[in-house]
Amino acid sequence: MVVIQALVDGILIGGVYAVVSIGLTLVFGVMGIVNFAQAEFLMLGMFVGYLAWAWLGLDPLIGSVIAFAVVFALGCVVQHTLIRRVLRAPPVAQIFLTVGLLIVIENAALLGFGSQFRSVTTPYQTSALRLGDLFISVPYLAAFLMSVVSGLALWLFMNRSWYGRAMRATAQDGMAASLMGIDADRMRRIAFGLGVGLTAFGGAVILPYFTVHPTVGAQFVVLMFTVVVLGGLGSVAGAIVGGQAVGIIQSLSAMAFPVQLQNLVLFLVFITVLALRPQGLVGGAR
Amino acid sequence: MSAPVATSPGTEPLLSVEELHAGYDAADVLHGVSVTVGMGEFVCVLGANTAGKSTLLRSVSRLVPRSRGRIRFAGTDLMALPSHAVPGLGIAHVPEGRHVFPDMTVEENLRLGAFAVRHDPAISGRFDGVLRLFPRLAERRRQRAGTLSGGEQQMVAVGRALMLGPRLLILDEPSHGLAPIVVDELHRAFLDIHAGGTAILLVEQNTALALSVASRGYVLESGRVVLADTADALADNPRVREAYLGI
Amino acid sequence: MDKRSDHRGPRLLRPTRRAALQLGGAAVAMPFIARLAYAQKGPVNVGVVLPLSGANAQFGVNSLRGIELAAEQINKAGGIKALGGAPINLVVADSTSTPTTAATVGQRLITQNSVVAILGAYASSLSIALSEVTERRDIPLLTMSFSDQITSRGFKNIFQVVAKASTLGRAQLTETAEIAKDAGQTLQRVAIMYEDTAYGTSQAAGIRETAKQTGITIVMDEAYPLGITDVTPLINKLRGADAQAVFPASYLNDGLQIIRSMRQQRIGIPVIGGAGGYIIPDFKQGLGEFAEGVLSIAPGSHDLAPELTAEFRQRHGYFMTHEALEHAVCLSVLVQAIETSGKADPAAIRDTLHTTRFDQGWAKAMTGGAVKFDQTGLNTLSEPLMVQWQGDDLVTVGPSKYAKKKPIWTA
Amino acid sequence: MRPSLVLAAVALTVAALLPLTLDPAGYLIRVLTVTLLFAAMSQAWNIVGGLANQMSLGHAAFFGIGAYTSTILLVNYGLSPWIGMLAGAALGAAFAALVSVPTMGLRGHYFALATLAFGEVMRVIANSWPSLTGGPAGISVPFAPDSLLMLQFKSTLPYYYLMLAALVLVTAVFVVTKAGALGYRLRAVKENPDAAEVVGVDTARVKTIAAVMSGGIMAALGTAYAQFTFFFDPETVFGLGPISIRVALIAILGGIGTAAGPIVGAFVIIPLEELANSWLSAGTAGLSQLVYGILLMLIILVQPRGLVAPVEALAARWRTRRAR
Amino acid sequence: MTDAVLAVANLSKQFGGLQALRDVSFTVAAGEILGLIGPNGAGKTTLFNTLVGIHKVSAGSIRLEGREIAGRKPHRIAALGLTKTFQNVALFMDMSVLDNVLVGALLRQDLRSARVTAAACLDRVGLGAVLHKRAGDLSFPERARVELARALATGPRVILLDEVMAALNAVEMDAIMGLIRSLRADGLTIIVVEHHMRAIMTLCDRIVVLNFGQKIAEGSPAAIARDPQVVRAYLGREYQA
Repeated sequence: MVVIQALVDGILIGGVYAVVSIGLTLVFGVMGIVNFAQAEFLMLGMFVGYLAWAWLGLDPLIGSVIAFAVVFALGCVVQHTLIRRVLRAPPVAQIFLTVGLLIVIENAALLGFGSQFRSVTTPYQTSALRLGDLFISVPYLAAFLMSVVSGLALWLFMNRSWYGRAMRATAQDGMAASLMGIDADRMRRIAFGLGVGLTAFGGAVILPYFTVHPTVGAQFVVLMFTVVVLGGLGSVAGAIVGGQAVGIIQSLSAMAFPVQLQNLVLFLVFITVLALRPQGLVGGAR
Repeated sequence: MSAPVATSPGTEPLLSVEELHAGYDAADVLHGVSVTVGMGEFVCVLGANTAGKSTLLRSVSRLVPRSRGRIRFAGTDLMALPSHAVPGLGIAHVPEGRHVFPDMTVEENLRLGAFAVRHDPAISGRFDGVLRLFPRLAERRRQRAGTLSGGEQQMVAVGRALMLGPRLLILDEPSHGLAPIVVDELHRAFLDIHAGGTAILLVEQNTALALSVASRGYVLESGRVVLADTADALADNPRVREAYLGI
Repeated sequence: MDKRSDHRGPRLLRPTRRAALQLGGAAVAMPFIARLAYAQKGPVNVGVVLPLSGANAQFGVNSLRGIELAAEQINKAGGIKALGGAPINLVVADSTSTPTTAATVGQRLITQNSVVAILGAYASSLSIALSEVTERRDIPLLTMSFSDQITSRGFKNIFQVVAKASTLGRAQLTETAEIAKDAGQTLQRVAIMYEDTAYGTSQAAGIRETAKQTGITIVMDEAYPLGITDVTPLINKLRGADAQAVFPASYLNDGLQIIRSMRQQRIGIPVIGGAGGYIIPDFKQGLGEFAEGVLSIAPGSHDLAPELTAEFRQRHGYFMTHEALEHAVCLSVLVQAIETSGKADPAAIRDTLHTTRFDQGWAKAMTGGAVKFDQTGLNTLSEPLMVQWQGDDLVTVGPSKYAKKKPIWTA
Repeated sequence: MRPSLVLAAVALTVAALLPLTLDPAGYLIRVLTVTLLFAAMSQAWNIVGGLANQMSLGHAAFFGIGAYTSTILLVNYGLSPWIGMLAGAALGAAFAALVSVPTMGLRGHYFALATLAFGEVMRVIANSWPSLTGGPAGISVPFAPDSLLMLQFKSTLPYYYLMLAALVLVTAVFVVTKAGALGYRLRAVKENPDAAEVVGVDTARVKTIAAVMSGGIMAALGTAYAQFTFFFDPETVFGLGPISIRVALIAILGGIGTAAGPIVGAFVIIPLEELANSWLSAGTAGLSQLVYGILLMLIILVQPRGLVAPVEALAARWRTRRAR
Repeated sequence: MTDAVLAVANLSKQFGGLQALRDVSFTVAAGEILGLIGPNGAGKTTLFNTLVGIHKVSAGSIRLEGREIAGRKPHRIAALGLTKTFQNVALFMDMSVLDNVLVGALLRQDLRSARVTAAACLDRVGLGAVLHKRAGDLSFPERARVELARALATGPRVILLDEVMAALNAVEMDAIMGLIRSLRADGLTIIVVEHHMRAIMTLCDRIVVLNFGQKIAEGSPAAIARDPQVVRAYLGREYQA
């Protein structure tokens, strides 16, 4: 019973980890850039979701759509003005541009929103479904369902729409893509916007149980990298598997080890996967 | 050697490249190359590995970072366009090394070829046509392109280009590294395509093969056109026979 | 929900906007003015080192607000009388959230701004790193950090205005046992969960030790990483632990998650927080009605001196948090020490701090109504308080001599 | 005499004489001392990051090992930090060799992420092992009177010279390594590992040697740091932001793979942080960091190959011209 | 062949499901120039990479002067005297020409004497004048020569040349062929992969033909040119003329 409870919790939270991490892997897949500032867009998404709740009275699950839209637009601008300029630079320059971006966004948020912790109150955030001895947290379930929906939407977009296919084509072979008449710059803009937008969406979705403040991104950054590495850098399907893996590892490892060591367990898995299967658990499939 | 630019649209060649200088880093690869392809013509470009053949093709597709000179296609100045605007004019380019999208299925690869004309209702008909031209691709429709053999990948690359319904098909080393039997199949297909009215600009390492399918050819050496003639005349040219046919 | 958004959201944003407007003038000019002023032999420079950016920024900002309030009051009342009405001039530096920076900016305040003393730096690790500098430069450091290490190293220039963490931890357990007993329950089995920071671990150590002495069984004792993203594993463990009460030591985010997850799993046992995130206004804001009845230990409380703290509430729209209060106390005590010694000299201030009992100004807001440091620099009069969320407010419910209301025990 | 040597001699003379004009326990000298320390740390990173082109984001692991080893030996056994420094360096080097095993085959982003994870592992361990490390509450170097043997001084001046000596030493190691056979092999591995192997370079071995040198030196500097600040906690010495990313950033902004790069980088970044902090932090929370971040991005966009790159290019042109 | 310097027996190499080499066997005698031809994708470069240890051997044996080298790392194999040049010219682009070759010379020498050896090797390939140029700034024909010099600097017994003539015109090609012959005269054993038939035919003592990872023929240039299987698989119908 305890194991099942842990498993259920792990799967639910894993869905959320997946959706906040998909953006990171998408950006890497399309552009080969590891975006260290990705978690800052999560924070921005949380703030947008929070303000939509505070000013407009919108539930964060609805506000998440606004969060997506706002951060998507911001992402397009960031891609166009900053990231685009380092696409051909050495990886070190790419990494450190995003580190600079991280510092800027975090502190701009501190200036703009203040340092307070903010959280929303929703009617369902302290309720749970009960199935016998099993508790299913409603905010977790809601976040999970929203993650599944957004994951499906992304899958449909990537596989069923011209733009999605064009984006995948750009990721797999930018030169060939432009020979198909695909504007690679534009695809990269959309990919970056989509990547950070989805992360922002994930941020808003967890608002019913999580608190937002300008440095909240730091809580997620290493986690996101773990998810993405487990799934394979650049693999969207991998991020989903990786998210589930991280959620379940965290949840189950707490039964055998002190909770304090849950990150240690994750990092060891992370290093092992990198050393033995750098392409990630899902392998070559993108 | 460059053909005078025709003023009347009826006589203007489909593609005309004049005095093209192009290159990547510091040094130019092409030093004033002029090449034309007439409406429905089959032209090949010969030369050694680094003579600049690919650079010429890539200049037409606007993939070369630095270039000056004139490139016109059916009345449009290509020099002013970004690379992604070129296919929309009806130029399909099959790059050297095939460059299929490895993680997409054969069908997805083919359909992407029509991206530039994605609202064209003729696409589905063209798709069937490609499968008829390369029946092997029909069998492997749902297979990931990266898992195909070299020859099949080349068929995907060519088929993908055909999905555009191009007026000019640019082929860069299509038989490179393929088994002879596959090469034969491909070249039969090229002749079919040409017979359908599509102009072809072919770069081919296999000189003999190229001259056997094309009607006219250019020989490039160190970024300059050193010979331009009909295919038959080139095949008889002692210089070509010595340097490129090894006879 | 609408009422809440009108009330809370915009108002919380207001101070920040105002601060942003000041940026052009005050921020850039401040060090310059400070130096200029010193040259005129007028104001007394007091250094303030706080985490104004990074993870602890909120607490740094609150602390600064407390200090600014106290400084304004002192200057408005005619400055330091012993120095002919010299005003207090605060020289503020951001320690970020890293100890090295805290030490470096401390050094800067001492040598560039000739501060007579430094206040700060909120987090224990920052204060300890800062104290390594102040000790070697013989500059008094007044702090409200409650780590035991602050005053256990034999330093002469450090002053801790609040009770130590181990004392807080002990009181957290004994006071709770007291409250339970009054409600007719004997506390026998408790659970501890704490973030693995200096604050969380030392607090937990205090509880653990006291439990051993008083024969209370700890049925769950779990540290968790700072910045935990999912507390359900903790709550699952708690569910199986059969505890009568749970003692979490955490900042806000984990605290909210813990309470929410407990409510989801219908675990109704009393929660006794270990200060941190449990005694700030955002706790109530985040939990709404579910905050009701949550107890916490606190090193100080605004309701002990409503006449002093009311102005803070008026100005910022929320009650004066304990870190704001205690930092105001630090400044107030410092000024009283200058008044007593009659000169703005670090050594004289230090000696006065060690030997005098301060019972004026903000010192009245502390337990015992005064501050008295021993030779290690610890305020011997400070006692931990038990506070509880009742209605919209955080009220002192123990020990009984300080209690403003009766505690509610909901077991 | 080569112009770079003249420049180095002048810089060293200035560095040696400069403190005589400063308050020996003041702020400026402290900033300079921290700058020298970070220049030395970055130079140590440069052996792996610059010569072997392995973008480590986990160098805090070695730094922290050095800081903890000497301090634990000092606190528990009263051992001189000099001995602790040697022990720490040995442990750091051993850990570097250990880390090399699983990360050897990784390149680019993958290597960066794997090393990042190693740094975090060390932080978690230090945090969860309070009986050894003092845990999250941190660890203090016991207060002692001025003593060279115990490497403890009230004034900042001796630390300034300590860090200066460290920087000179590490830079010398870097220069000698780069100019020696190992340097050629490392550069070959960096440019094309397969080609290097085929012409006889044992790529695994040279990479491990570089990692061990770098890790050992980094650990020794950790001890110097511990003795300088007297207090640290796991986040301070094992931190991703404060150490790992910072040392890499300094080298990269200065110019990766060059001896001058880390020094130039440190003398830009650390004072920049200080200036931003002292001018802006009193006003609005976050402003100083915001300005700092914007400046970082600007430098990277304008000069992605580092600040010394244009100078290097000039020097290279000059050399070629002379060679003709 | 008893005086075989290099003996390859039943060599196979698999990448995942792909059989890149299947049961390839041949020997090379001391001082011989062996040609290796076949269509692209036939496995020539894979064979080279497997011989020098870049790729792990899946099955079979490789003996260099009687010593088994299969399974050893490339730098060990280089130390035993077998090295290669790279098809697409894998120079250390950011290093000077001299330093490129120096790295090879360091295999058996200290820095000081390696520098002398490197300069001598560069002289030998006719690049004595551009020692201090950045390798990346060289022309393609020059780069191929640096590759050769770098390989020579390791002091090899056997050297594998992967399309060193790919980018050359007829004059340059003759020069390189002269160079290769002079190396053989110095006692080096050489295997060349080359597309250019004229070069292969005139330069090589013997030729091995690969197709689809398998050896389909072996023999003198004249015999190979007549071999029907080779003509069908590789040379194409035009060569029948």
